[in-house]
Amino acid sequence: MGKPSILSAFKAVKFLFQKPVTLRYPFEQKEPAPRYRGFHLNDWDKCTGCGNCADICPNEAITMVEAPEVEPKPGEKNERPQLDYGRCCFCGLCVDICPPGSLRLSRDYFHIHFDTNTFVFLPKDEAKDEETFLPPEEYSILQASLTHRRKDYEGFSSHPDFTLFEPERVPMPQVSPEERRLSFVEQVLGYSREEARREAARCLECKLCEDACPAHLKISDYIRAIYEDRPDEALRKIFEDNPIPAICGRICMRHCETACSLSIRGEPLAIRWLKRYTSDSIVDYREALELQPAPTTGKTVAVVGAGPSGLSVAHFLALKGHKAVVYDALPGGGGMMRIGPPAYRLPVESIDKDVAYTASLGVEFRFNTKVGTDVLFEDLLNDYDAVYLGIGTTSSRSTRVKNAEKCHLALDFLQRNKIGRPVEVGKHIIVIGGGNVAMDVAREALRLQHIQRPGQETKTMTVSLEDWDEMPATEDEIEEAKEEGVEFNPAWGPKEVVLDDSGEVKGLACKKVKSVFDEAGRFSPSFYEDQVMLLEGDMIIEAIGQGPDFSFIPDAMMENVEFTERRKVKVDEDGRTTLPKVFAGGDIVNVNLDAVTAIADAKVAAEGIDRLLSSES
Amino acid sequence: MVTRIIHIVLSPLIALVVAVFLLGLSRIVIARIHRRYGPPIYQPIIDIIRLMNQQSISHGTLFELGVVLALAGSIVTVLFIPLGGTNAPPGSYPLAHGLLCPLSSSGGLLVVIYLMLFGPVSIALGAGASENPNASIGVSRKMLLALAYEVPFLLVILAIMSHYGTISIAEIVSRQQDSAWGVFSVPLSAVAAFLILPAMLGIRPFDLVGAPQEIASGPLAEYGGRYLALLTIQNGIQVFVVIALFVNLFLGGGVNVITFLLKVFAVFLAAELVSAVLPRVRIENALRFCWTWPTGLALAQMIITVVSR
Amino acid sequence: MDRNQLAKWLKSPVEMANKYSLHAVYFCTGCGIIEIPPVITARWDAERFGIKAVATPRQGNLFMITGYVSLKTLKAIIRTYEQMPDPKYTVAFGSCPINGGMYWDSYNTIKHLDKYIPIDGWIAGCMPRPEAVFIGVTHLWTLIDKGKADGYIRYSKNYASYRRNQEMLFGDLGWPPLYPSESPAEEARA
Amino acid sequence: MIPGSQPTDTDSERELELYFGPQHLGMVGNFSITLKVRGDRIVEATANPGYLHRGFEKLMEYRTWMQNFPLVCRVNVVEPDSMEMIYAMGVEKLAGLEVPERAQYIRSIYLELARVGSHLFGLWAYSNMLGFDTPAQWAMYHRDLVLDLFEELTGGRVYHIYLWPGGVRRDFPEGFKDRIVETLHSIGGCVPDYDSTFFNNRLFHQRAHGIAKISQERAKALGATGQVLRATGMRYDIRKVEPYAAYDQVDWEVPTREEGDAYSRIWVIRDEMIESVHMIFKLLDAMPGGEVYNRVPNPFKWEIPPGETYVRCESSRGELGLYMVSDGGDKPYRVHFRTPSYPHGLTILEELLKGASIADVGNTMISLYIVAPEIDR
Amino acid sequence: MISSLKSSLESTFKDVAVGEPEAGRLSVLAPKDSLPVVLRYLKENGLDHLALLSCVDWPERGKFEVVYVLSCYMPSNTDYASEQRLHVFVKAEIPREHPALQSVIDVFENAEPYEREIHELFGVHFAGHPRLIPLFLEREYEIPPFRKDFDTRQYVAETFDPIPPVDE
Repeated sequence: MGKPSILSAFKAVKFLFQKPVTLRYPFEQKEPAPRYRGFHLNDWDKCTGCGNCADICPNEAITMVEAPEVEPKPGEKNERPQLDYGRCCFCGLCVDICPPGSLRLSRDYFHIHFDTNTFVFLPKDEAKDEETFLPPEEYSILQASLTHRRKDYEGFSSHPDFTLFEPERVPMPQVSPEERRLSFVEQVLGYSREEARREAARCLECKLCEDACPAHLKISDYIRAIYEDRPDEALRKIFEDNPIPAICGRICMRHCETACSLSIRGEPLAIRWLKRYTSDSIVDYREALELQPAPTTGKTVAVVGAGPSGLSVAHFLALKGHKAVVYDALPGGGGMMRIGPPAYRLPVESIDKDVAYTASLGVEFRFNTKVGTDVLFEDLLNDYDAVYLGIGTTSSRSTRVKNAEKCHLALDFLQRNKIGRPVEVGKHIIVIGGGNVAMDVAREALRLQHIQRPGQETKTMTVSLEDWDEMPATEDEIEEAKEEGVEFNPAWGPKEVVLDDSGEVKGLACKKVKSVFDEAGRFSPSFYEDQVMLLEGDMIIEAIGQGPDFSFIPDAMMENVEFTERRKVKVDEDGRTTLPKVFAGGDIVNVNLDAVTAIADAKVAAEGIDRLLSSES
Repeated sequence: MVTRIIHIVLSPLIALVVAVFLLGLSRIVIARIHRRYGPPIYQPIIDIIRLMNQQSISHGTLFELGVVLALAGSIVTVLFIPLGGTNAPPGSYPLAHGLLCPLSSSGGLLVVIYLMLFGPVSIALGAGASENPNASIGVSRKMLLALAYEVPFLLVILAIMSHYGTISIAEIVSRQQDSAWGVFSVPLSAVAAFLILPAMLGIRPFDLVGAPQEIASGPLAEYGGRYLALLTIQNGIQVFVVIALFVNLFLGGGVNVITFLLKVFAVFLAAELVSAVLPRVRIENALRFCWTWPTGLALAQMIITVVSR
Repeated sequence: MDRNQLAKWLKSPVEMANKYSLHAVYFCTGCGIIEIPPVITARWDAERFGIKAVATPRQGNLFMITGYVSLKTLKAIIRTYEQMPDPKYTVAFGSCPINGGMYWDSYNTIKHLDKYIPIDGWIAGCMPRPEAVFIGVTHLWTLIDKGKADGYIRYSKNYASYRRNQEMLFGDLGWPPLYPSESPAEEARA
Repeated sequence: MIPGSQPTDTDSERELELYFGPQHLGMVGNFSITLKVRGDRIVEATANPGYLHRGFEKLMEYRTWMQNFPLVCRVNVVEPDSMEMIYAMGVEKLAGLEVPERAQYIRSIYLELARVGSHLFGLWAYSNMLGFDTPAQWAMYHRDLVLDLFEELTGGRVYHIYLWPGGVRRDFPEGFKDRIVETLHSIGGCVPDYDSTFFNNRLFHQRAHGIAKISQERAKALGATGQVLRATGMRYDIRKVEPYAAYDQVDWEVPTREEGDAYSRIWVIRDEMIESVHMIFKLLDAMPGGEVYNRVPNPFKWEIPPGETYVRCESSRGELGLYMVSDGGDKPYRVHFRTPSYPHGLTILEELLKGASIADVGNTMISLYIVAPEIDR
Repeated sequence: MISSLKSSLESTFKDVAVGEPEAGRLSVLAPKDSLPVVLRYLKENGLDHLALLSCVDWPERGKFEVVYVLSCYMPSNTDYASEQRLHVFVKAEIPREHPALQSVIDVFENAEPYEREIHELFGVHFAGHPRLIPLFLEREYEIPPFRKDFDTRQYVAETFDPIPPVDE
């Protein structure tokens, strides 16, 4: 503290002769900082309409409005955020929560108007050149306003390290590749309670998954229940739409996870594993669910096939009080699930858990009963009030190349390994196909090689028409197969099965694929006939797809069954086929060919059957 | 006679133009010390045009009368103050002309002293009618401040009158032009007068009458529209009158209007610089200050003058 | 900026003077006040355009409402607005006066300021930057040019309606109506 | 002026009731004081807050833990940053969150920058109050330079919304350290100008010396903190008493004065500003690398276990506290801010104004460094 | 200091419950009548800074919980001691119906505005307070606005939304 003086103050007079520090706005301008939080920008191509921005907004400044020009599709709603600058506080929480990172704040910051209605604004990135960027006259000298925004004038935008959502999922404990190729133990160990809650906590509840799920499960509800540590409540939510959680929790094709908004810039929420956690953590479904079937109506329905769609339709019908009788040729429930997915993915015990619960509701199962041979389809039609066909695709397709009859068929191979005596495998196995079944086959074959031929030099390869980027198998499957040691030969097509002198399989001659699909997108492979290679192997398994087997339906009736263009059974909105009182669902109806779509079909058909039956009475 | 009429018209006109110019200049000078550009110099004109056209809310006849009286008083004061020129015979100064002071012969300093009090009293009258508590506080401050600077001011005037032995400003000016300026002949008075100059001008550090931050511009609190425009003009003329008086008494007036006005600007600038670097004082400090240093100096000068005579 | 165009001055001196002599009554209603000192001080220097702050509403013609308005403040705002002489312009800052902003669910702040007094310009932002304030002023200039800055005319014309809204909120306001009910607007309504 | 005057005929001498504020150039913030005046002396002063009451603590009960983060800074517009700090501290304590070390340093630097900005604003307010525009204008200009730094770091000029639970919202941009140093040097270069024109100005000394004097005992009894207390000689500073962020990592001093009047308070503010700048330089040198944010749980599912806490930090005006109760839900159950201006602006102001001159109302109020929105919340 | 304070509190007052929910913090639950005495005792024992006086509404329990947050100013001016980090929460529970409490202004003078605020926002009456007049609010509310059963969103919808826009 110096001595107060009156003269020292006059030092300030020096500023009279200095240049002022004033920024002569608007003649001189200062750019806002690169991080400036101004008005919003939204890249409509990236935006999924998930609505997280509207949920996080502390001021309810964001409303989701319908955007008619956007086509809704799985993982994208036709809604876009609309901002009210009479509410917005420019905090940028919406930017930090935005899963696709489409919402950003620009460095434009002024909008002045005498009309409050102009402060409501639908941000959309528009590439505008400087000429059209200039504002209308009433904005006088300066450049921007709400209607005229520069896309390249981005300010505060999302940063992966500072997102409000957690982009990484809780890792699922798994058996290591070295260990798992030695046995058929279940590869995935399942979440513990803590892990499941942690994973469930990642969910943003935007419900994109629910729209994407064919069966429209109430995913965010059951995930919230898991988060709140109420697995029984979660199970109840699941059972509203899906009666086979133990099966689905393991092998579902996860349309939801593809749609998950977290998947855009991170890993999707492990919805399937959480479902699996729910079903595994409940010992007794009956106690947890407390579902009471409606009083019996006396109506009976025959269900052909105990696969996912058959089980589901029986479940839903039982709840409505109808008596369902399920016929299946296999010794147990699950249908294709029982034989298809290898035991390391879907153990038989899990299937039986779901089936047992369905049976406990009063559904009668007649296993080892093949319709068409053990019981006639016509009899079913006569004996029951309605018939549901959930027969699935049970016959493997063959490549029909030369000597193809020497090959094994995928389904037989899988079925024997799972519920019969395992196949004896060769040293060098070639699997034809690039789908999930091919992966299952290859990985099973690999395991069998390790089990049956320990210490020997063995090899499993796949050959697929499709190249890496078009391979129909899921990435996880491919990745896991690679980890276990399966070799891939993508973009090669089988030419012929080469036999040695003794007529044993010697290898597969392949030709290079030019393209898989024709210009119209139809499956029509073409090859470079001159590029050929020979894969050596002593065992070839064909896994190129399956087809339905309608042989049990009498030909006369078969004539009345209508099919769609894609060779699927045609059903109406009630799931009813063109045959009277015959309903259908599952792989013979839909093109997704997976369990959850089958469940969705079953739910529709159950409603249809119920409507039919109640209208009769 | 014609010259006299021209002078009567011309001299308030000059005062008006210069006053408005001074107001503009003051804003620019202050702005520069603030390290900014400030408004254009003609900004006060814009303000006055705007205010003239604004709705004016009156609080009674007295309220309006105060404005008119204050303005009239200021304009009349101008008539008594020489605005440059000389009474010396033509030829002794180049460019010189007759003294520009319409009423130079009557009253002189004594009238000016009275008339200078007229403004504050009129405003006090008008502001009192507005019944705004801030205005009444402002008025009481204004009276106290007038009291504060009147004491040294009167002493200064007395010293000068006794030094030059006249009450005619014109006489004093021409005496200075003949011999030394007042700053040299009555230096202590000049210092004292400069010290109370901000108080007389009503600028910082003695702007406590209209302190916007304390009493919401005090007496002017209820004045708006054209009353405020007139009061702005009055304030400008008052500023001009005070500085002109200072120039006349201590800086030898001006041999012509131009030199006179240049001196006015110089003094004004000096006063503005003081105003820019000092904070506002409290009224009791103002009283104490005015009654110590300036009063002491003025008293000393008077004693010296009287003794030396 | 057309301040230096003498022709315009000769053509419409009143509008021009209104434009370039905006004396602001700023009401520190809320956060927006924090950007007013920068605007009127050295960095941005609004005085370049003749904008300066005045101490009493009687002397001003620009009313800046700088942010959210609580009930207690609204009363003072209405009072201040009515004390200002015509022509007067109002500019509201930030989100809050437009639609409640941050305090959209607060029991003590009003949500739409234009229900109680007329507003000539709204400046978006929370808070508006000093630049935005300047642009708000240019907006006001444009409005004055076009004769659209007519908030004070609307206020007298629809006074009954404004007064009704004010009384809906406060019950008795505590001072008599600015425009007595026999005003032409009221007659036209009746 | 909004209200008129009402002469009360309690005494033979005329007693005026005078309203100071809310629309008043000398009033920083929307606040009003009702004064009973006899002559120039104040007989009784009643602080009349509430013009800025928004019911913050109620609103916070309706918003989730994350949604409250942009809300809290609005409590105090002059220095929103310590509001962010106190909220982050409260949430971190209740939820048991860890903050990376680099984030702690950034927090300290950020808060000290805010303190400099806030003190410059205080300087503006004080000298503007005295009608002393010159240093006021400079201070506001220099504050704007600090705001430019904030804009670059956080994207906002005034509301930075930067310091959130778990760390800070973004790391320093490239070259930001240099720009902090550069800006602070350019402001520091003007300290002699401020000293000669303002702090050591004889008239300012005359104006502020001995005004609004409070003894240490009274200050303690009335709950004073911050400069008000430090100007009476007590080195009470939460940054030392209960260090948070990175304040215990570097050496620094708590400036104090003995007199307890307005003049010593403004000097404490000045010294504090300089100390803060030095502290920023030290913190910048010592700042480690690494992460600046530990991700908090998903904001839609963030629940904090039941509990209550009182955390405090030193804002630029004194002890800023936060009492927060969680009932285990996703929203705070009860929040109560202890803002430094609350005792300063209500209890102490009323006491100090008694017997003062009208000319010193604004002087007293601003020397106590009162920020009205903080009182009203 | 904490343990000695705790034991001395327990021995001096029979009816208070003292807990230490976390390091450096004591929680004292006192019956509402002995509150001023407890506070005075604490003040005399070094806790001379009433940082905050708050109130929490617990409608399920039918109680208001009034909380006095105490800490220490510096006893000496030489160094910073760990005592200063001590916080004491003194709490009293009062029923939600006709809530009333003894004012503590004579112990801590700065409690005055806090008590006024709590009176206004929660409707708690403080006996002996010289001026329990409104502090913040312009209008009266049927339910004091900080009580849990006052729904501000509903209030806004009922109060502000019906006001029509001005018809032009």
